[in-house]
Amino acid sequence: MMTELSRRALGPLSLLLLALTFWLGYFVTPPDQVQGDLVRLLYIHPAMAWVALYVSFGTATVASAMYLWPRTRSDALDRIAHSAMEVSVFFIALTLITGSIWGRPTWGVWWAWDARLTSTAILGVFALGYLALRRANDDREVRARRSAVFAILTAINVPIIHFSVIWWKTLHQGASVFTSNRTLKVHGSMAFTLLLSFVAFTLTFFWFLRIRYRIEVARDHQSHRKLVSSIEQRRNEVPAS
Amino acid sequence: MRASVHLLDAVVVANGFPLISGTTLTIEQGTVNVIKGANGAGKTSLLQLIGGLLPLSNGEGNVAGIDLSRNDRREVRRHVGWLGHEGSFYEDLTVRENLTFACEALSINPELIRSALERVELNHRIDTRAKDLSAGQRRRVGIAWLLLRRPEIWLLDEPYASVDSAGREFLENIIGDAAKAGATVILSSHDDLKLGKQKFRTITMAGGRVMSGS
Amino acid sequence: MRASVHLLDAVVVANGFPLISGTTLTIEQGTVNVIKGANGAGKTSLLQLIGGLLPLSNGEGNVAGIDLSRNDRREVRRHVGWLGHEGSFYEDLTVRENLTFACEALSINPELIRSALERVELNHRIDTRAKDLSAGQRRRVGIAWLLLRRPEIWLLDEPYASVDSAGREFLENIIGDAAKAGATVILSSHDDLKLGKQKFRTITMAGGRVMSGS
Amino acid sequence: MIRTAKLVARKDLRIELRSRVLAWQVLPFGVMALLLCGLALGPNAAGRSHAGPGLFYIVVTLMALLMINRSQAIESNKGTKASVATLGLDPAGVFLGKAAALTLEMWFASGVLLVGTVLFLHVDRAKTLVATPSIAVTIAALSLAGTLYGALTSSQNSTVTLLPILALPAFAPLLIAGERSYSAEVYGGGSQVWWSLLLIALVAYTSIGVLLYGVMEES
Amino acid sequence: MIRTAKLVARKDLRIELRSRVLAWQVLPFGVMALLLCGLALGPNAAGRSHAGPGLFYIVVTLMALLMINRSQAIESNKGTKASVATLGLDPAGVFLGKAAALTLEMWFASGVLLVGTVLFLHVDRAKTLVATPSIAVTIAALSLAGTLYGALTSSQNSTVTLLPILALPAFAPLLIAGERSYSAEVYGGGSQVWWSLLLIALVAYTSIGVLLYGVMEES
Ligand code: HEM
Ligand SMILES: Nc1ncnc2c1ncn2[C@@H]1O[C@H](COP(=O)(O)OP(=O)(O)OP(=O)(O)O)[C@@H](O)[C@H]1O
Ligand SMILES: Nc1ncnc2c1ncn2[C@@H]1O[C@H](COP(=O)(O)OP(=O)(O)OP(=O)(O)O)[C@@H](O)[C@H]1O
Ligand SMILES: [Mg+2]
Ligand SMILES: [Mg+2]
Repeated sequence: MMTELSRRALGPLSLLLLALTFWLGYFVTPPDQVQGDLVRLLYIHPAMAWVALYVSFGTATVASAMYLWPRTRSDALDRIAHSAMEVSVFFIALTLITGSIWGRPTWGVWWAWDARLTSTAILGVFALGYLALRRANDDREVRARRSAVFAILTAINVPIIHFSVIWWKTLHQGASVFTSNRTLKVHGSMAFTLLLSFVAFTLTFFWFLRIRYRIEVARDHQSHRKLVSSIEQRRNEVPAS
Repeated sequence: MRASVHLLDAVVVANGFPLISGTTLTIEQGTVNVIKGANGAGKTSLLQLIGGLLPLSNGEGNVAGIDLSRNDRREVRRHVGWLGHEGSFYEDLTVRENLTFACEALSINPELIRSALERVELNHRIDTRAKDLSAGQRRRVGIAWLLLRRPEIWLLDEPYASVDSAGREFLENIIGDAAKAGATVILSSHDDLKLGKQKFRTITMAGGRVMSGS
Repeated sequence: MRASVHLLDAVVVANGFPLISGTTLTIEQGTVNVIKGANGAGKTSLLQLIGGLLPLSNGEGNVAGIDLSRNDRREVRRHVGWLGHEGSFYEDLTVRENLTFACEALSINPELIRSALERVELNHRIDTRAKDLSAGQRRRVGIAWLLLRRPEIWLLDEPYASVDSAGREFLENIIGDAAKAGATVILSSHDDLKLGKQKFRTITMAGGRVMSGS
Repeated sequence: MIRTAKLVARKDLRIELRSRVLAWQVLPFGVMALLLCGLALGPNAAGRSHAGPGLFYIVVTLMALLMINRSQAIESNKGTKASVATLGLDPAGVFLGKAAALTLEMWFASGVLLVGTVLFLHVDRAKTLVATPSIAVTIAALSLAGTLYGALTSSQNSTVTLLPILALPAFAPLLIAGERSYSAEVYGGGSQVWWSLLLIALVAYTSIGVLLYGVMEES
Repeated sequence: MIRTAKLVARKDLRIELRSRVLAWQVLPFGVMALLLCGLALGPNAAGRSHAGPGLFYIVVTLMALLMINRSQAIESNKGTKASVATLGLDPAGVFLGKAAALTLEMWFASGVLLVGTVLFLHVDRAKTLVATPSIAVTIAALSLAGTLYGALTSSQNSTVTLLPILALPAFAPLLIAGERSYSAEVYGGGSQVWWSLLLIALVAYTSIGVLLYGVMEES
């Protein structure tokens, strides 16, 4: 009963919190002295990045690891991992887009070889690679296993990439032209809105995940029905003699 | 007699197509079984399922005492010998090197290679790379390997195709010997076999399932 | 009758190994010829030589009036139809797409594809990708293509291998029809053929050359 | 010849559409390689230097090598080879068809890559747009040359590794010409000589292909 | 496990010796690519800039991709797969064996490539010699990771094109670490962090491979 309720509430609640975030972000919080109205991106971009990288990759990794563990193996976990990765691609794209929109006026360029940007892009390719790998394997089980292994490999790579890119940046001689000052003074209504945006986007992620998961289930049901009928058909193939 | 292979409503699906469409079959240890059926009936698929080379999508399966549905396919493979259409092992290695590799992998004495090749009449091509062999010679390498390996379950996919009449004769002997030694032999064939005095069971397939197994 | 194939002391060498070791052979137009011989005797190589798929290293050869030694192998290939072990055309395309491609290449009406596939009993797999076909079904696609193509010279490398008994029957009919229509058929086989009432000549090979052709 | 070319091109494109190798595998690889090149140059140099066009062409070359491999792999199956051989297709037509399909695929891929170059390597957008004709011609020349070299190396199993060494020396002048004329558009400088070099290469490879493809095809 | 590893490594090396794919095809490609990269940077910049180590690693990556493909192509023949599967080889051993063979081959190749880097890109010879341990470790890590990704992509026909997109993101940090520690030897700077990163990667890939190679191998 409770789970049923929370299931139904997930969509509306996410929408509500998103709307609240936008309202606070656009109308209530003040513009920044330096950045002006651009600062309003603060209420969507970091939260999107958080969802894209940590929440969705985390979900996919945990689901994949549980899939590989024989005791907890189930098709549902494979579907969750797949759905999470797909939603992740969507959010990574949004992060890159909002980041670029932000970067253009603040840095003067759409893209900079900054540590965080580079690692985001690399993780984006990981996510795309995950989807490509799924496409390349027809067999269900092979696909599930391989993509699970790939997700695990990605997971161990996240810290490696993270640190390598940070060290790469900081150890490199010469200051970057593009260094941005990311430490914004955040307080009051801004802090609250920022926090709210994280909650809103996280909920949105799980909402999307659920939608995506159910599409996958429906697809599986459909292919199962098709399979039953094609088994029937196959059984009735009679030797032509 | 112990059941060597036991399938219950087994289904195998690839690309959404049911290669095996729900079949039940019991094969006893030490018997020779010939699978017959039209093209596309599912003979190769059935052999691959038994050999752990294709996963079971539905139903139950048990080969050499190992449960197929519990994903122990690697375990199953240890018990079977496979002779397929496509030749065996590495194309860039010679016949001798290929067999040596396989022998070392299973701790078989490599000195037996010569006599196995003699039995399949391929000693004169021992230093030829696998990719330069003719269709029938490839088959013979596969047979030689089975002789060395002496697996519990022999899975032979159309072993008679591309093999000449001399080859067919010794193949018959080999199959007979294997069965006598307690191995289970399952082979597919389109030819009417005359396996000498060897008794065998004919299993007929159609539409991805076993129709009769008298 | 016109000679369709004429070889004189033909030698074919690959990797320093003489696949064909100097053979002389004349095959007349409109006949059916069955090449027999042990594994490694050179049957496949001989067919490939005749089809312009292997170059002549020494000796003389003439196929459908074209000189093999003058490197007109592409010219020769236009006159032959080939059915080999490995299946035909593109693995990623469906049966229909493959045959359509081939038909368009030779300006054959693609509407004939259906009836050709019907003849080889493969209509139900027309939209299957070639790589998903079973061994016998691959053969059938190749045979369907030969039916569409109606080549002057049919080169069939073990056409009966992996084909079921129904398939063997229509294959016999097809070969008979082709010969009747004036085509030359050359096939290799390890089986004792009963080509119905069709008269055929048996060519025996050993050690890379023709031993007898009665 | 033209009929054969159309037939072959259509077949190659259909196989590509079926397998989506370009969209799902080669293109993401290209974007990744671009990022990697940026990395290798170091975080600051990548943006500031004038390396954009050069890196673009390096990545295009890598993608071209992969696509040429794919284009030849389609044909190199043993059974495929024998049965297609007996179709007696006009080799000139085969060459033109395969080259045309490859060109179309590479145009598409480099279009996407150009977007990446503009975004990541900060090459001027408007000027890049002006440079597209020279890029299109360079890529056509690369595809023509690549089809030729692909056929040269399409023996059995060694294509993947043999192709690069044969093709790269031939690609080098094309790459230089392409890069120079792109750079000329963006950073100034004359591009006339490079244009003529590209056009000569285009004509040369087309005619060599039409004349000699048949000779190579002989297995 | 170790016995299987030895057996597999010996087999892979023997096939390489027989076919000479590395010596005759991949290596010349590498040298060629090094020259091309030099060209793309412009004739003068290549020598002067500090790009030597970076270019070296880009080329190493390309060669590694080719060699990984080759290493998997050996196994992916349909008949080979089925018959080797029935040998029931220990997957951890297979992983270690294939990775060891690949590492040895890549060590050899990068040795030759280093000579090229010193000669063509004017990187200091003595300092390069000091950097060899870090290079050797980087390449071992690349080979281990590559063997894993190679197995992941070793389906039927798409290996050649799927591998790069999967492997390159994982290679990126290794390349950065390798390049940085090489640069640190040559141009100064600390390399301790990079060493630790490389060693962590080495351990991580080895253990994941030993644990999970079997899961992927299931055809
Ligand atoms: C394409 C460009 C960009 C990308 C890919 C990108 C990516 C990211 C990522 C991955 C995070 C981490 C989220 C977390 O750790 O929770 C993040 C956070 C953040 N980004 Fe961006 N970003 C981009 C551009 C920008 C720009 C231009 C600005 C503002 C000048 C900006 C401001 C922030 C802020 C304030 C945060 C949250 C605080 C922090 O963790 O530092 N980003 N971004
Ligand atoms: N490329 C090659 N290099 C070296 N030897 C080869 C090559 N190809 C074939 N051979 C050898 O040539 C001989 C003839 O081969 P061919 O395929 O013609 O035999 P076949 O009569 O068709 O045999 P089968 O009945 O087994 O099909 C064989 O002994 C084979 O080992
Ligand atoms: N990967 C696949 N995807 C879809 N269909 C497939 C696949 N593999 C095989 N099939 C189909 O499954 C059926 C059974 O194939 P199988 O190879 O088992 O037949 P078979 O009895 O061995 O036939 P043959 O006598 O021709 O060898 C065939 O109709 C084939 O087209
Ligand atoms: Mg079969
Ligand atoms: Mg033969």
